[in-house]
Amino acid sequence: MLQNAWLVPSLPAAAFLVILLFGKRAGKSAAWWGITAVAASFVASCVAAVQWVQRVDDATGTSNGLAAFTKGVVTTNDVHHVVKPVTESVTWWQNGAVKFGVGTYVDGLTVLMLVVVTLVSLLVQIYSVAYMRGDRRFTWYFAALSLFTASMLTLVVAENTIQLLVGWELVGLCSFMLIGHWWEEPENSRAAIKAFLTTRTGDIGLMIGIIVLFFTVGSFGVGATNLYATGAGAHHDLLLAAAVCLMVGIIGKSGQFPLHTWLPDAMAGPTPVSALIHAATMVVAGVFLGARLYPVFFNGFSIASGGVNFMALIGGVTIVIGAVLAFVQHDIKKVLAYSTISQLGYMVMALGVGAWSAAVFHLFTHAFFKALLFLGAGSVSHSAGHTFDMREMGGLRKPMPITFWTFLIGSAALAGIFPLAGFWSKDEILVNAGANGFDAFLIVGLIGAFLTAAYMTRAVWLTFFGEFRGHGHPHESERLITGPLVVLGALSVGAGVINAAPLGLEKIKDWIEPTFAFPVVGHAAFDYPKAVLSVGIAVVAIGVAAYYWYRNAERPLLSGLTQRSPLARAGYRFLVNKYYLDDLYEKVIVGGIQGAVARATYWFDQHVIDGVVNGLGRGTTQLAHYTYDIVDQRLVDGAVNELAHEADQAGAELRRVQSGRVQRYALLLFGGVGILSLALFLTNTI
Amino acid sequence: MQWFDDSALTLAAFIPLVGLALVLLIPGAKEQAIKVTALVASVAAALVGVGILADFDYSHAGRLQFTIDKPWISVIKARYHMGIDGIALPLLILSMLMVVACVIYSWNHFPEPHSPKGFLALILLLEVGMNGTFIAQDLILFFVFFELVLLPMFFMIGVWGGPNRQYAAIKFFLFTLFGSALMLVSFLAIFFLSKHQTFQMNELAQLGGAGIAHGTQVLVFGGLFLGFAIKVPMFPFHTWLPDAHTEAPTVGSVLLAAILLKLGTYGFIRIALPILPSAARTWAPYIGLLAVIGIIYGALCCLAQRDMKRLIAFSSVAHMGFVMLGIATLTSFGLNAAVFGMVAHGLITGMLFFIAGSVQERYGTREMRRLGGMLTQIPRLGWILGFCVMASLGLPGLAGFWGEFPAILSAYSPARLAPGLLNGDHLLTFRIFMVVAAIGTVLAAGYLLSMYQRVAFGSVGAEFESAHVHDVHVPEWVAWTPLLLLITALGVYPNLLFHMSNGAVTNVSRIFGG
Amino acid sequence: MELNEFLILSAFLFCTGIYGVLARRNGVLVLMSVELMLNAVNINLVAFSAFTKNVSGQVFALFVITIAAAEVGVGLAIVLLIYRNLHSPDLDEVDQLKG
Amino acid sequence: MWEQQVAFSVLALAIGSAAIGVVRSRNVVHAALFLVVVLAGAAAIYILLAAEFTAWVQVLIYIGAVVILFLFGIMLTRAPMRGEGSRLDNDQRWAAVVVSLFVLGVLIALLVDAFGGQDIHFSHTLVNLGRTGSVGRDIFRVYVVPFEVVSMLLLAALVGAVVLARKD
Repeated sequence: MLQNAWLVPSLPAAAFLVILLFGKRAGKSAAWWGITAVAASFVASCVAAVQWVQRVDDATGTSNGLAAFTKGVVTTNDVHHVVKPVTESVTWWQNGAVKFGVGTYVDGLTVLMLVVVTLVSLLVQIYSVAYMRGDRRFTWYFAALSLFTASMLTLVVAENTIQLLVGWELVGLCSFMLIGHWWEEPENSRAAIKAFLTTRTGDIGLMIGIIVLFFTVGSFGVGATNLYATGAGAHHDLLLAAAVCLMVGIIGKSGQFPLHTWLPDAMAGPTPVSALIHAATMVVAGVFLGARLYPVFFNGFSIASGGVNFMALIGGVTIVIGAVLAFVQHDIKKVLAYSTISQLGYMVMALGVGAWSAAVFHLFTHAFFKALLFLGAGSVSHSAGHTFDMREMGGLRKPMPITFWTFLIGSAALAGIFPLAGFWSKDEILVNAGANGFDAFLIVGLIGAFLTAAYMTRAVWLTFFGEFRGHGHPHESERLITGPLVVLGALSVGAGVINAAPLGLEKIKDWIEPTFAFPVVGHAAFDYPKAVLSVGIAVVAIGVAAYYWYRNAERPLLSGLTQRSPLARAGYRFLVNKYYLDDLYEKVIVGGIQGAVARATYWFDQHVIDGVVNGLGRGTTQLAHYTYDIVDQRLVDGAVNELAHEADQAGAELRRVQSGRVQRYALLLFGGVGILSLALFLTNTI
Repeated sequence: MQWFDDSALTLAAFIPLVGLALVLLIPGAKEQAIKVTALVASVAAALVGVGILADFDYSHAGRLQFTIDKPWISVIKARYHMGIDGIALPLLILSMLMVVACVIYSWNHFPEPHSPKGFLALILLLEVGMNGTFIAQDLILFFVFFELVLLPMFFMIGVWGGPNRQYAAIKFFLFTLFGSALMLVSFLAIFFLSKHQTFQMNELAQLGGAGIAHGTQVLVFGGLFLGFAIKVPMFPFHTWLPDAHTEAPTVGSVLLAAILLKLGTYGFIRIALPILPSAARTWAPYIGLLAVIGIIYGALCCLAQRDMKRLIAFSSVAHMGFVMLGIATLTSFGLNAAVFGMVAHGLITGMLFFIAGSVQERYGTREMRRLGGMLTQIPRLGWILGFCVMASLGLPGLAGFWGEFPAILSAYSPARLAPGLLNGDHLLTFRIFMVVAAIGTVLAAGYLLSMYQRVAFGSVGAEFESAHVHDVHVPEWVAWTPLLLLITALGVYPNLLFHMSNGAVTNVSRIFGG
Repeated sequence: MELNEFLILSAFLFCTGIYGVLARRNGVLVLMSVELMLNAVNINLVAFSAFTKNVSGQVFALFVITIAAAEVGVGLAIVLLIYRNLHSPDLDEVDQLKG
Repeated sequence: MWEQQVAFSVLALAIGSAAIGVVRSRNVVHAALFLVVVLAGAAAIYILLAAEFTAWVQVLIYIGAVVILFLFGIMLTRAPMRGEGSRLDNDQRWAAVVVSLFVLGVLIALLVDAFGGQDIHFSHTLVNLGRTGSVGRDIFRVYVVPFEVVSMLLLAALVGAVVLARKD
């Protein structure tokens, strides 16, 4: 399977085509074609994962494969074994003597992502069968989901950066189609376009980064690039330039500050799509890029030397900025969206501080609990009158127990409560940040942990506790919806075990972390005080938040505080307006370009450039008229015509002399006599 | 198959002429017979194209194949010299394909004042000129075909065009004629200055401007530049384009965008660069500058448009900017990108013009403010438009990407150029161009998506709510399907085209050490 | 005395007469101006008669005077006729010869 | 000879002024009177030039007959007696000024060129020449045919004037 990894993206792609072409006729069963395809992909991915694990174990000489999992023994080898990724490629295009391939590059990271993406996609598609039932474009929706999955899988298995770019852009296209799924409403299509354009702005960076890397390395290949970046002769400045450019791409795609604004708007799409975008596809593509080409960043940003770097800084800022905004949202999906921004910040920060395995681990666990939370929110909305406004929810704990409990698990996992999945991954990020000498980011991470726990408490409280404030009769959702919730809930509980250091399990490090063309990164040992500290912070945050909203149950939200203090009111407004970044982008930049600049350019075009053209044309015409009228008609042709014409004219002129008045004749007579005399006089004298 | 090798290109160029003669012989009242004749002629030409495609030796794509070389006008040493290589082949095929598509598309709806006889005759005449230009290997022959194209397009715009057609037609005609006049002067200059006094492109390319002083070369190149740049069109010679497109009938717009614009860029690659290489080195930074200005400028003008067709016309300015940027780098990356970009732009923009024409035909307007909700009312056309929009904005996986990305890529590292712009630091210059061009891709996404949003998304306006609007009908399907398939195929597997163009392109780029 | 003194006086008188003939509207005044011119001619004739010591000049002057009388007679008769027909002695009114 | 010179100057001034009076006067009768001055002055010039008989004929015929005829003409045409200025002049006045001054200039130039510096010599022969006898001899010997023609002309003019001026 490692050699045939191309099958994994191909199956959903085929499903896309089949559904697109024949879906209309098949009706509802079209959904199951997509599900079948992605399920097959999932199975293939699992096979690939097992094969990869065996390959690693074979190389390191550890005992056979999965058996190691049960032993619970740390198998550390002092000898550094290199497990080469499995690459396959065929010619895709060529230039000069060089041929460029398209193919697959399978290593630990790839198989991890394959499993996560196919699994989440599978669950989301199953969930969607119920959630999207009766939708106007049911089959189209499943076709798009299949394409979305296929694109993300293409990106994941990409053998070279161009292929990665292709997958990257296709993911953007699919998110565009799915966010704008209900395009009849202008807000939805606007959100879709915003998402597309924002990520595409980031793609300028990605594109240029790829180009810089190509000319630095001499190849688009992922392996070649990483090998070059880890090598001794690497050109640091060019790597830095490439890393900065790629980082711009990550910022755009992974919703990092300051290009995160499209992500909350993307909630306009159907909820399962949000789950897919936030958990497994689209936004994690950025983090995946960071992990895939990690040596470029590691070397370019000099991560090994500690201090502050661009990547960690962006991640750190995004953690706090996203988390703070989550507090002022009424829409439960937007709370989760900002939460995603914040969590992606963790991942990017982890990469920035040298904690590669922690970042990938967090990506892994986050995929499950974030998908769970989104699907849970969808389930809530499905039964609570099709709204996502938390002001119209409340007290849903009793009518929807499964949703409530799974949502609670997801929230706790997100908040980093021991022993759920989120705890392990977040803790590892924090520990490694501290150990690698990034103490400032450790503190940022702890602040983020506090905020995360608090806003999730708020969301859970407003949704499930207190009195029901909405309309209708809430009820538990059907099996197709709760089934995926339960599966994801279980994963949110248990997925952390894969890299639970105290248990002696560091499988991410052992199996996933590349050994081929990878920088030497440290791995901090599990740190009990820090773990206790972070869990403690989260618990305190939950307590504080729960107390606050319990007290203010009859006065929801922060209205009390904002009414008392103008400073708080200003801050609140600042937050509600999302730091005014949207205004900057939409009104100033986009509005400016689309309005003033574009119109000015067009005016320039029509009046100046076209004016010159028309002026030249008109001038030539004038010249032609002049030539024709004066030169040709008057002078050349006129020589003939004009003689006759002049005679005629002269007659007409002379006729005027014939006034019939004697004195006029006399005047002419005497004048003529004078002139003749003068003439005679002059001819005689001179 | 020796006879085919010898006569294929003559057939390719002149089968449409035979078709034209037949069409003219049939009385105008027998419309069906005229249509069938025209279709048969264009398909026959296309079949010759398929034969060439099958018989072409791809492993020697850089060599001229199917050559015919006979004396023609011996007094001025002009020869009937034709041949085809990896650069010309895709364009020739594109031209044949588009003509067939246009004939089929027009099947049941000829623009006013109807008259299928005249219209199809002009299309066939246009095909003679277009095919001939791509295969001519003699400068005079090239010039004859290059100019032959003007006439039918002039009448097509002037007779079957929109309300302001006469202005547009005359502007188009004069503008391009002005350029070709200078081009002809340059051809003559090349003839008299070159050692052997010849019009044969391959001989001239072998000489590579030897014996012509650099200053003279630069001047002669200037003439060629004007002739070709107007045709492309490059900023600031583009103003005829929006008017011509806006007024031209659908099929005219399609052929104009898909093929006629390519004559200019093809001229650069085929004639200007190999024959006058040292002047090309001097000119390249300025061409690059105009190209990136065109990219941004065209995009901004697009954002200000209300008329869908005019928007697409301006988008051509931007897209051809990418092609010209690729050419200006003088590298194999850039030239490959340019060839790919030409074909991709021909397919995609041709499709967009087809769709704009269909929208106009259905709704009677192209004003984007009045349109909307096309996806609800005529979903198939809406989706096809969406597909083409995505292809046009350079989405990877579709053809447009492979014209844009390598062009941007090539700007990172252009060939060795003569000093000029920015104190001669052309490396920095072109890297700035690269970033600007990359920004251009975002603007492209911006204007295309906002067009799509206005036209396809949302709900149908009250004006057309109750109108009975037909979705894509049969002639449209038949005409469009090959184009759509090609857009996808080239996007998924670009080597289809790169393996044709690469060999020929390296011949050119080798001159510049790339 | 210089001959030219007389001749120039005569010329002046003649030109004054010309002015009168050209500028006067009244027919009687035009005839008066003609008389001025005739007198200028007479002065000329007499001056040359004295200059050349020849009496012919004076004879011609006498003829001129005679003819002038006849001219005035006929001229005034014409003016009278014009006045009678057009109720005005003004010569501008007489433009029947206009082409 | 200064007496003659003074006399000429005075006469020339008088004739010139009166001539201008004739053509510029706003009253027709005044114009006729100015004409009398001119004619008298001319007669005086003839005297100065020793053309005695001519001078008297001038006085008799011109002042005596022609001016009277004019006055009759003025009366009969009811020409304006009092200043009615512009009515007496037509619209080509300025052109007339130009033409007359131009002709004057040309004439003076001609005269100065042709006769500049030539003098009239006064003597007894000149006086004898102007006597009635010598003039009469010349008329009836040398110019008898013209004389008869002029008499015929006068007769014709007389008849013509009567025919023209007749009322019916």
